[in-house]
Amino acid sequence: MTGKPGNWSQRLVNWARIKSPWITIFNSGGCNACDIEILACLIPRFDVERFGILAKGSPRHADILLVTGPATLKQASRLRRVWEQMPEPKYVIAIGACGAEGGVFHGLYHVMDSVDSVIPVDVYVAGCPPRPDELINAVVTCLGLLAEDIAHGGKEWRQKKAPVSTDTVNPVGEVPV
Amino acid sequence: MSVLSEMLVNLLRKPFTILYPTEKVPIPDSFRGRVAITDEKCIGCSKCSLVCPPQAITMVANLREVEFKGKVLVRKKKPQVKVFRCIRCGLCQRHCPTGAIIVVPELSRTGTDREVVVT
Amino acid sequence: MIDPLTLNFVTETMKGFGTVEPAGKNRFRITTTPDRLRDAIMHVQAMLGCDRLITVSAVDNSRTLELHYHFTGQHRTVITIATGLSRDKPVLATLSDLLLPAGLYERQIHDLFGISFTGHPSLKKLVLNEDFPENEYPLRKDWKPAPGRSYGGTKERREPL
Amino acid sequence: MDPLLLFIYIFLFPGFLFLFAYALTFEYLDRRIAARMQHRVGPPFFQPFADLIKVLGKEVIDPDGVDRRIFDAAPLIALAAVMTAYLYIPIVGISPLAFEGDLVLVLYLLALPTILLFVLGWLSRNIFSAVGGVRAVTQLFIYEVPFFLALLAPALMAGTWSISGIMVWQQQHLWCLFLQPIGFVVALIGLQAKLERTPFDIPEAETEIVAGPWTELTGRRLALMHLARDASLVCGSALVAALFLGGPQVPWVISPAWLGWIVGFILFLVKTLAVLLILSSIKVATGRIRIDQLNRIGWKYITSAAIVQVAIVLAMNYWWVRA
Amino acid sequence: MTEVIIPIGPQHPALKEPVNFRVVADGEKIVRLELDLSYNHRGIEKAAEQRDFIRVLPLLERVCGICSHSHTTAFAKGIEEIMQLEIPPRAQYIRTIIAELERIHSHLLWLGVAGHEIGFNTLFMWTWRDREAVQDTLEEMSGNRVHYGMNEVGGVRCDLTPAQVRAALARLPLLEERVQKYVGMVNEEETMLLRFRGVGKMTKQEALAYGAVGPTARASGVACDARHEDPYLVYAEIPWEVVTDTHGDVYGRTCVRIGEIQESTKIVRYCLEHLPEGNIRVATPKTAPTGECLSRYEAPRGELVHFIRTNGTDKVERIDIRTPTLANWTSVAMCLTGQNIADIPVIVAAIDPCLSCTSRITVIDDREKKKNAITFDELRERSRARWHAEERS
Ligand code: SF4
Ligand code: SF4
Ligand code: SF4
Ligand code: SF4
Ligand code: SF4
Ligand code: SF4
Ligand code: SF4
Ligand code: SF4
Repeated sequence: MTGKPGNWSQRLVNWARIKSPWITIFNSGGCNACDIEILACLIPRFDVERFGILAKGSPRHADILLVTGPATLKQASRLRRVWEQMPEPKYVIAIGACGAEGGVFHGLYHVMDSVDSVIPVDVYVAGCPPRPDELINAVVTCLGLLAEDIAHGGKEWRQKKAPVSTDTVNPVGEVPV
Repeated sequence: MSVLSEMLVNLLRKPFTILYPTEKVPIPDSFRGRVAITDEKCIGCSKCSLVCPPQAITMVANLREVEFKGKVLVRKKKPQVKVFRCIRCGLCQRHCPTGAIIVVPELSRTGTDREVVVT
Repeated sequence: MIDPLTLNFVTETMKGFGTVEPAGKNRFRITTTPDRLRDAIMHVQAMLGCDRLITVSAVDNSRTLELHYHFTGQHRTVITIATGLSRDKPVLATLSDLLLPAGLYERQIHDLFGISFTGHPSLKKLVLNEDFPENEYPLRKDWKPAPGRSYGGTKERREPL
Repeated sequence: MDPLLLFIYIFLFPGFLFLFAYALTFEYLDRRIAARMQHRVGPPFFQPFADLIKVLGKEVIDPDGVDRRIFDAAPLIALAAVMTAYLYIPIVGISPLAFEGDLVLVLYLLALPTILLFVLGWLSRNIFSAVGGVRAVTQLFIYEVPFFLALLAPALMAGTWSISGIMVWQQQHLWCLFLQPIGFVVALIGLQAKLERTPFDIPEAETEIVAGPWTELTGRRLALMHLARDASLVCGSALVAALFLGGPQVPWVISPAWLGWIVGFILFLVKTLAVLLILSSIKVATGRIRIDQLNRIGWKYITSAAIVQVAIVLAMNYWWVRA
Repeated sequence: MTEVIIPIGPQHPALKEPVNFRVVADGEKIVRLELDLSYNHRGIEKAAEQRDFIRVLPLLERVCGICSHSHTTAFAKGIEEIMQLEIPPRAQYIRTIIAELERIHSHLLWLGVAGHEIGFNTLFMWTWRDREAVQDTLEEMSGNRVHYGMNEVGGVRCDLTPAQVRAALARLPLLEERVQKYVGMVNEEETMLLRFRGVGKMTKQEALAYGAVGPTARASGVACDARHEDPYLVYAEIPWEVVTDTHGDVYGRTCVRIGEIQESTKIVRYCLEHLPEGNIRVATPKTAPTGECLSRYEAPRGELVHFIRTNGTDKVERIDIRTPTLANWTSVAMCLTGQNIADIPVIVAAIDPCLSCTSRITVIDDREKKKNAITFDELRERSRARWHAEERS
């Protein structure tokens, strides 16, 4: 249901979308530190409810999926399924070094090395773990992206602009020594 | 009762929240954040890339003369750090002989392109 | 609080089960054979008052697969019972009925080292993902992931758009 | 009442439009108060509105093998039921639709959303939803009895089944809050349970069954259901305010009539907000109890408290009111 | 009502980490449960055999995001024992300070999560708010809120400046006052008592037989604490006590943890005040001699064991990590049978599971000696199929 900002109702929906990002958290095999830092965003010190961010248990209700961890072989299929359960429009933020490139687990035999090899990722956050303020920055970046996508009539324009890599080879094998 | 009193006290107190984007969260000087490289100091010894646990540092070709302990050396390589792979462990800083690569107390970035590097 | 055990006492008690040697601070290792393992453990529990199993560790020393059962008790001394299994056909009777927590450690060792524990109630894949290839035991010394080979999990890989 | 006024009453003020606005304000205040009590800032004022609009605009996903028509209809029916109930509750003076016995109708309509939630949960073919749905009806049976009894007490005392009638009676005598403090507490607890808020959020316990019957709701269904929930919060507090706090009735005579209406309306706002404050505090101060504990507590304490209250009222009727 | 199977996890709001239980429930009562915990296996033990002592520490730190210091200390301590190194007292004190701060933060975190599990979000908000003070201290001292990176073989990486010591000392009174408040809340708040008392009971004998460790065991009256049984760092020379409780239920575990927060606060204060002067590390050889070591460490959740074998190179030959959560799972499975569905999160949370290190077990119901088929669980789809089948029958 992404549409061009034409009539007032569409504009209203777009405005609401930016003002009310609900998140759901998925740990794809990380060390929990990132998850704890995400939870730390909800607490009084940072209180992301100020931005309308609510953590939801059901992926059906969420707009943004926060993925932590390097996607272990076992979690990869679950991650994919959770992502599929989310209603459009949906965005994915890969948290930490793990989410981006496997971090310290890069090349281990039981990880996929990046969330991106399982589901399309929109925003990356550096750090291991990122501080809560960096996570807030990430969500803000994601919202900026959302606004930009809306302006271009949907998420597809970005994918057209930068085609994703099409490698299907399992990264396992390059175990760093 | 302690719950109720705490609730009422909180209701009247100023919230604990740091209004993040407008107010900055204090970052201690010891915070290990972004990796920064001072190109003039680096002698291209590759030590940092050897100790880096996630292998975030690759040595890329870069010819340059550098001064080290009063001598002028010609280095062939310089380090390049993948921002999103770095785990901010600070080992590169700990093992660099010249202090060319350090982790500075600043936040790293968020972005859509994971191939970003620092050189 | 009971005093720590002494080498003499342990050697005396465990006579007939294998060699006893000190292995670090306040820790003794008893090396025994697989067939005497069960008796040795019951003996340690009964005679040395070791009522807690700390963990079961497996080590591949390239010749044999070693199993180490670490116990402790009120006396605070750690007693390790070690045994070696052949790498070609590592089989051992399960101890999960005797030591309740061992059931989990055994499944984990089965996955990573390929030691089969006969009589275990459900020796199924545990650590590795479901479609990890059979007969590949990652923690064996000679195991290396083959480049380009699939170790499961790939069927859910992101489809190219 | 002439048709135009009636139209305005039903659809604009204090009808549906006001109901929606007030429901969203209520949710905002609820979240804000909770946030402040937890020592944080809380959401901005437009948050419930933005949430509503956003959810309305999201994709609607049909769980496999469910009857889409029921799934679409149930939230609508729930919302309609609450909206209808709302029309009978006095907001500014006496509702023009009031009739003898409207209290029973309102109570029935307010119970409808829970039953529909159960139906949704049961039909979702999702285990979490089903368990949540079953929990919702179980809970319904537990709290509905004391809640009815507690609201019955003012009716008995006033000798009428009409909400407006009870209000007028309080005007002449004394607020039921003072006459029946036990009933008031039971009514608040029942309301909290009806709205499935902590400590009675058992049917949607996030950590146990994800979101209960809500798990599979997406898009406009979720939005409508949510709106129905917020509207019942308004209706419930308005009902309690009318039955126990004298509703929008102004204790002294004000002329002209329109000024009296405005004052009454302000009184209504103040009273419902007071009820909301109490409900929010309960929410913040407690954890969730278990369904078996609710069962025990509900029957043992809450129901008996309600029965005691009714007995007291009957006795009072005999000795005091009739005398 | 027929038996229903409720899949919990791998992605479930109660547990941030992946774990998969399938709870077989009859109405609201749990008949038996099937656990499948191995979603986080990454292969750290193998990788640790391939990295040298410098690079392996950040890896081990990331076994777990809560007790990151525990893993590195356990490892460094083990290697130092094999190398026969004596690390300077100042380094020992600094390690202890970080370890105890970590325990405080972990227990506060746990208290909040336990509150959250029973829907008492306010407690979650408050404890986590106060936990920030500990996190700030840790961040100031080490440079990261979670993965402190404090340890290296032979000592610690950064020294404490007097200003840091002062700042840390200044934060302690507030913390003590807050913890005192929580003691009150836990004992007064009715809904919490309702949910914690008598839930997940475990006797002393059961705790021993099922190999429970840490606060889980201590709440059942088993005074096991690696800091006491096998004193390391400075625990032999400073005053402190093992906290135990006899309730044996979730309430008891809460009391033990709160007691430990208070105890740890005292230890931190003592160490900060008695911080000796001197070096913070010693020169270490690059390689370790052939040897082996069983390094025991009392992590916040219980005894953590690293079994380390070296072979004369700069890498370990084998490291076997036995984490407290792994040791506690057997007892959880035991506790859960016969309880309410609503109690699952509380009981499971009561052992404070951090699954990233542990994710590898399927617990079978030992009590009934029943073999539970643990099949590949296609989360929702599967459960839905089950549901259909049951409905039809
Ligand atoms: S249930 Fe609520 S508090 Fe718990 S993790 Fe989910 S969103 Fe956070
Ligand atoms: S990025 Fe770092 S902190 Fe986050 S899950 Fe991965 S290892 Fe843990
Ligand atoms: S901080 Fe650590 S991970 Fe980052 S570049 Fe330096 S050594 Fe590598
Ligand atoms: S940054 Fe330092 S360690 Fe790295 S190559 Fe340059 S001089 Fe060597
Ligand atoms: S289960 Fe955890 S600790 Fe064990 S090998 Fe796997 S990742 Fe490492
Ligand atoms: S137990 Fe869990 S939280 Fe703790 S380090 Fe291991 S994975 Fe992380
Ligand atoms: S049991 Fe928990 S605290 Fe201990 S090492 Fe594992 S994750 Fe860390
Ligand atoms: S105890 Fe473990 S599962 Fe629970 S919140 Fe902490 S890290 Fe997550």
